[in-house]
Amino acid sequence: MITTYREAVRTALREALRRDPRVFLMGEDVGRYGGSYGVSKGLLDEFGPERIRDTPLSESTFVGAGIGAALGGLRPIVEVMTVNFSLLALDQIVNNAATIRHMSGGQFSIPLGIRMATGAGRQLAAQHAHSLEGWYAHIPGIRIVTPATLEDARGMLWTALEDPDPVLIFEHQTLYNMEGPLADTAGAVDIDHAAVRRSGSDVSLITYGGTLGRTLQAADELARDGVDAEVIDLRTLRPLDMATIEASVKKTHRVVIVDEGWRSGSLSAEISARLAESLFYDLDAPIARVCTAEVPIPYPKHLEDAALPQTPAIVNAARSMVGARV
Amino acid sequence: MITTYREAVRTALREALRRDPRVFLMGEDVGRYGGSYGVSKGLLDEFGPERIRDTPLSESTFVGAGIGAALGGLRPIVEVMTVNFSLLALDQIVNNAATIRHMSGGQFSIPLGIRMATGAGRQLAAQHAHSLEGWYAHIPGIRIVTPATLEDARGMLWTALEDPDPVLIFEHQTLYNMEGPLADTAGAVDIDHAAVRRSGSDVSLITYGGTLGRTLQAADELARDGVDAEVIDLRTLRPLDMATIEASVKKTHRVVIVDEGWRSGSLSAEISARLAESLFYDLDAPIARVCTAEVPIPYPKHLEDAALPQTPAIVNAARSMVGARV
Amino acid sequence: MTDGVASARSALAREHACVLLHEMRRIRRFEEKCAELYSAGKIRGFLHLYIGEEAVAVGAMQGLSHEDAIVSTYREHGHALARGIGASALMAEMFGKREGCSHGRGGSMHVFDAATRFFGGNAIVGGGLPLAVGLALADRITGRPRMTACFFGDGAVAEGEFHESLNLAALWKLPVLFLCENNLYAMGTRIDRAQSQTDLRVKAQSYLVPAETVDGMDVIAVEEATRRIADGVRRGDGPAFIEFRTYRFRAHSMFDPELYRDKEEVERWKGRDPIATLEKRLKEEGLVTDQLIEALDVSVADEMDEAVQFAENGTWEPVEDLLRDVYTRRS
Amino acid sequence: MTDGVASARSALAREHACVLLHEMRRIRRFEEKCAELYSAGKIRGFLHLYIGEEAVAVGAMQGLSHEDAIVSTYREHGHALARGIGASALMAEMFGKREGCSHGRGGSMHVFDAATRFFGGNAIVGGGLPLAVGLALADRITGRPRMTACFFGDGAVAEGEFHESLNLAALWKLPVLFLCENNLYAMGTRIDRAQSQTDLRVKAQSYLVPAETVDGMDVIAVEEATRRIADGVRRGDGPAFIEFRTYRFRAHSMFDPELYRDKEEVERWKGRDPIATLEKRLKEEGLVTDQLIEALDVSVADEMDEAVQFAENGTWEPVEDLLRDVYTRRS
Ligand SMILES: Cc1ncc(C[n+]2csc(CCOP(=O)(O)OP(=O)(O)O)c2C)c(N)n1
Ligand SMILES: Cc1ncc(C[n+]2csc(CCOP(=O)(O)OP(=O)(O)O)c2C)c(N)n1
Ligand SMILES: [Mg+2]
Ligand SMILES: [Mg+2]
Repeated sequence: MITTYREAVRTALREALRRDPRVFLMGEDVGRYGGSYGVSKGLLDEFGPERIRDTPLSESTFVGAGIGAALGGLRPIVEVMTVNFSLLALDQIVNNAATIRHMSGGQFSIPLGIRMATGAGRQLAAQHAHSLEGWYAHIPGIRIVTPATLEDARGMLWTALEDPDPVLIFEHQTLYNMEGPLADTAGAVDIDHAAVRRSGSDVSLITYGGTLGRTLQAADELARDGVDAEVIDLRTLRPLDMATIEASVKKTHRVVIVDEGWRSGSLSAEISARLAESLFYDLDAPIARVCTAEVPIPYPKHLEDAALPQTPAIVNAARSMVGARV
Repeated sequence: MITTYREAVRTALREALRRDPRVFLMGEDVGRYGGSYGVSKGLLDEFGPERIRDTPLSESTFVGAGIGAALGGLRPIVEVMTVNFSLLALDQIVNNAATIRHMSGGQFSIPLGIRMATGAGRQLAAQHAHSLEGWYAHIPGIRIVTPATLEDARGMLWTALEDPDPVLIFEHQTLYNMEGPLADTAGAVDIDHAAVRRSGSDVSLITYGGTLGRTLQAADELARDGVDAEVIDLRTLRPLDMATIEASVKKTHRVVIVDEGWRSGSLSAEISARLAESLFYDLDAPIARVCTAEVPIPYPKHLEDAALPQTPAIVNAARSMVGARV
Repeated sequence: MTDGVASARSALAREHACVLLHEMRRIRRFEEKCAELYSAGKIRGFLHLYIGEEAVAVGAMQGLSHEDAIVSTYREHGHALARGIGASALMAEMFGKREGCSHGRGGSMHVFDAATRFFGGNAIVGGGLPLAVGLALADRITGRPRMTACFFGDGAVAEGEFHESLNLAALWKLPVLFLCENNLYAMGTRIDRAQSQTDLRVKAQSYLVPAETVDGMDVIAVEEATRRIADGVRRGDGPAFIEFRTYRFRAHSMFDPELYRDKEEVERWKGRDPIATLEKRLKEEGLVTDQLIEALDVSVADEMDEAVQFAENGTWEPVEDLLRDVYTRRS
Repeated sequence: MTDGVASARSALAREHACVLLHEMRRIRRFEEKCAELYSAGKIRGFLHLYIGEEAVAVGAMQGLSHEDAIVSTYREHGHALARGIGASALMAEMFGKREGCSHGRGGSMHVFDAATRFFGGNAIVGGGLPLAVGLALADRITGRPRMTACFFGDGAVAEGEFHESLNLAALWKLPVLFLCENNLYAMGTRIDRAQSQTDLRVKAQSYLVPAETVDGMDVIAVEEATRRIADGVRRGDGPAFIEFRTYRFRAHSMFDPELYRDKEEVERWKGRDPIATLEKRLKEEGLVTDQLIEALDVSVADEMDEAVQFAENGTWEPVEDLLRDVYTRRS
């Protein structure tokens, strides 16, 4: 079956709502409008306004209410329209969702899914183009997942809802229209492991979310030059699946990390630091990072493009590293 | 003159208020209460309620009002009582303070100082013990400083206020009672450079803020073992002064980074990644990081201590590295 | 009314009055102990005493049902005790021992208890209101006839979350009872320096949430109002708001030099001590005797001594368990 | 009143009415062009049209002084034009050209202009309110007799920052004029599905902020109310709030399928088109003629064609300048 990422998320939502009466969806314009990205279109008709809840513009409170509803025994899915607005709810996420289990000595868990669109690439300018999923991954107590494929868009939600702890699901804005085949039997997928999306032996390209496509493209280009790149899709940013990453690096001895976060303090730094700790003597070249330039995202296309990690930069980083081998 | 860190900050505030009529201070309980940490005691009497403004509990709005007042030509100092509450104001900081200059094409600057207490160590438990200054350092458009000495507590504020852009000043909770000599002539200090607080040749211990003291202690202990440690105080977390760090590492070839942030995604990762990029072939051993354990800070002292970077862990990290040399 | 009924009623009334008195004295004594133990270094971190405000916790909890959920603040020892969390488990929590009701992880500001549906102690002012809205939403969606009571201070009313939470609860007609403990100060900031409109009822009413002001120094008035209003909330009338006028007799926390208020003001309010007031009234009405009060005192003192002993005897969690309870499943 | 004075007055009135009409038509035409240019791919990102709401921007700006500051939203083309930002600089901004009023960096949602004290376009709903409070605070502290006008939508009223900002402005008696453009919807959410209390005046009044509701389809009423109320705010009466009842004729943005409202509702409101209404009224009063309107039309069309040409001819900032304007001093 050919489907889109948008439809895959919608199917995941529909299935969760059908399967478990404790599941409900709330957020701005998820109901009558059908979701800012059209993801939840039709769900209001099928499940009614008790379970598909349009909220007022009150990010802090409806995210906090999701935490409370999870404490109250439900399995809420909260949609924060985009990561940009989630800053208004950050206190609830960091000070409540991430801490209540711990502060209560394990008495209360918070089985909550928070979905949000993330990323740049649509000329939405500085306040609507943040990529903060890697930044969120700093916080203990929450889990961060970043579906980059149709399978994951379809399958991560259910697993996240079965997780007894809060899971933040970041859907990259530019992926919703991505189209491709998806098995009719597609369903829940694990959210513990990174995936090798392309196997190779010369260099490990590590990425996630919105930049997976460009990274795979870069691998194709590299292949034309005779460079055999392995592409790792992190899938889950917290906790990181270091075993998969390390297995790859032990094979290739070279690493390029591609991360749409601003370079300084992005998740790419953490991965680089960890690899330098665990595989220092396995690395044949300094780890390279291809990240977003340290600038609020500008509106014009040529500047936005220049700010974001693009295929040629990935190719160049890998190529110069492999060149260094010779 | 013997003074405390608290008094040094107060003197800096007083001087700024005297020197520039555009300066005013606002925040929760900065006036009648004298500041949650007693920092602003006496200022209300001297400068009156127009310039020393007690605000309601409305973090997002009084931080945003600071941004607005800066746009309106003033030089506000906003005190957010602690970094823990600053999450409520994060939207204003990230989406307005950090972006307006850029989004306006350089028409407007925001000469704003935001002070907050940070850090753990006082058994205040999970919601009152965050160390997020390194996390804030991810955001382009703001500057982050972390005074760790009396000189810097006294001198950074004025320089921050002269900076045309927003500067976040993080004062570690445990430093306010720190006592020591401060020259009567002490005044403004630069906020561009890291400082070598102890010179050494065997290993570079890189830290900032609340952990400077423990790092210097570790250096003393190491000296007793014949290990000559250099201690770098970053002072400014964004932008990082890589030149000073690199000069040290070129000399010592070994690095321990001490950071009170949770390990994953802490600033220590960024420094490690950068050094691995720029000085890959200069490093004699993997970079070590001594950070906070990935747990919301527990209340009991023994667990809080165990979670935070302590002197013995720093000593051990450095020692095993220097051992690795032989 | 026959004599028999009348005397049964008065026996009931006496019994209930004694419960109220007892509960308030328990809180008072517990916290006096805490203050001592803080000076002794047994309790650390922040300690916010509730002394002077006991009538609110006790009256309100009496008016609620065991099925209801409670969301509280960092000034929650009174709420916790009145709700039925044992003094020993609470004191062990203050010490940070693993026998504490939050396993020692939370301390004074983070009292949690699943058995009594006590959803914490929250150290972020206003941070509990959205949680209460969500707990109520869960009950609403599942059709359970219970409600959530949410305590917060006058200071919290200025936070954006107050606004958002009252609106959402009213919009969705959720069973939340907002209980505002107006003790006139948020740390050192008097309410008229924090709120343009100091009549907090007006604020609640602006969301079409019915609101009342109740004398928070009068435990019987607190109980009556809470019970009456909570019944409506539980029945599905939508959220409600009660402002309790009260006063904290002690400093905001153990670090507060109290520069911001007059000694006389404090003394004036101490003249309205909710415990002394109730005692006086009960004595005047002949409902209790000095002996009975003395007996109460002794039992309370014993209970709290035992609680302290329990906490002293409690154990420290081993350091190896540091990473416990960050996630439910450990990966 | 002599005939001379009367005729002078009527000349003035006509002239002013023509200004209002002209300004509204400029906005309408500008945005119609924008819609075309969006389809043509010249404008990208989000584009929120103001069509139908022009009377609010035009009337309000007429009532303000050049000294006042403006804080706006992502739906701000009307505010920008009415404030005096040139159509060419604005259109160049829509294109992302460096001749744009924000140097091309901001685009449709981030129009800034220091010369007219236009402090942006803000794409975070409610995000501008605290800025307005701060701008007013600066004026208050320096004693300058000017004020800040802050535009926001009905949706923003639900955000915590609305609550905090109204309270702070009222508490400190700051010169802020809160201008709420109530077009009944926040994206697809009708006001009664977002607010428990849909009379927004009541909300503002709960902070003791004086509030009025004005017909936002009647430019003359908007101007009159704004001028009158702004004068008080500037004079030091403290903040004020005006709710303008208006309606957006177009979709929320270029991506909106408009599933949430009836065609008839839209048509009904289109029957109250502020431009057609004013034209009709002026014609009936004999203040303008068809010819004059045609002449206006031609001049507006020419202006906007020129603006588009200007934007087309504008230049792209070189990629080497990518890191410009992140910091003022570059280190
Ligand atoms: C969001 C936030 N801001 C500031 C603080 C610091 N603080 C702790 S208690 C308090 C005063 C709260 O006053 P109120 O709500 O009236 O409760 P009370 O302490 O009087 O019971 C403040 C400012 C905090 N804990 N959280
Ligand atoms: C904090 C935040 N949440 C959500 C959004 C997405 N969003 C953009 S406009 C809008 C509706 C705002 O409605 P209103 O305030 O009534 O203004 P209008 O668009 O009607 O002019 C929403 C939900 C946003 N930009 N900011
Ligand atoms: Mg209070
Ligand atoms: Mg609207």
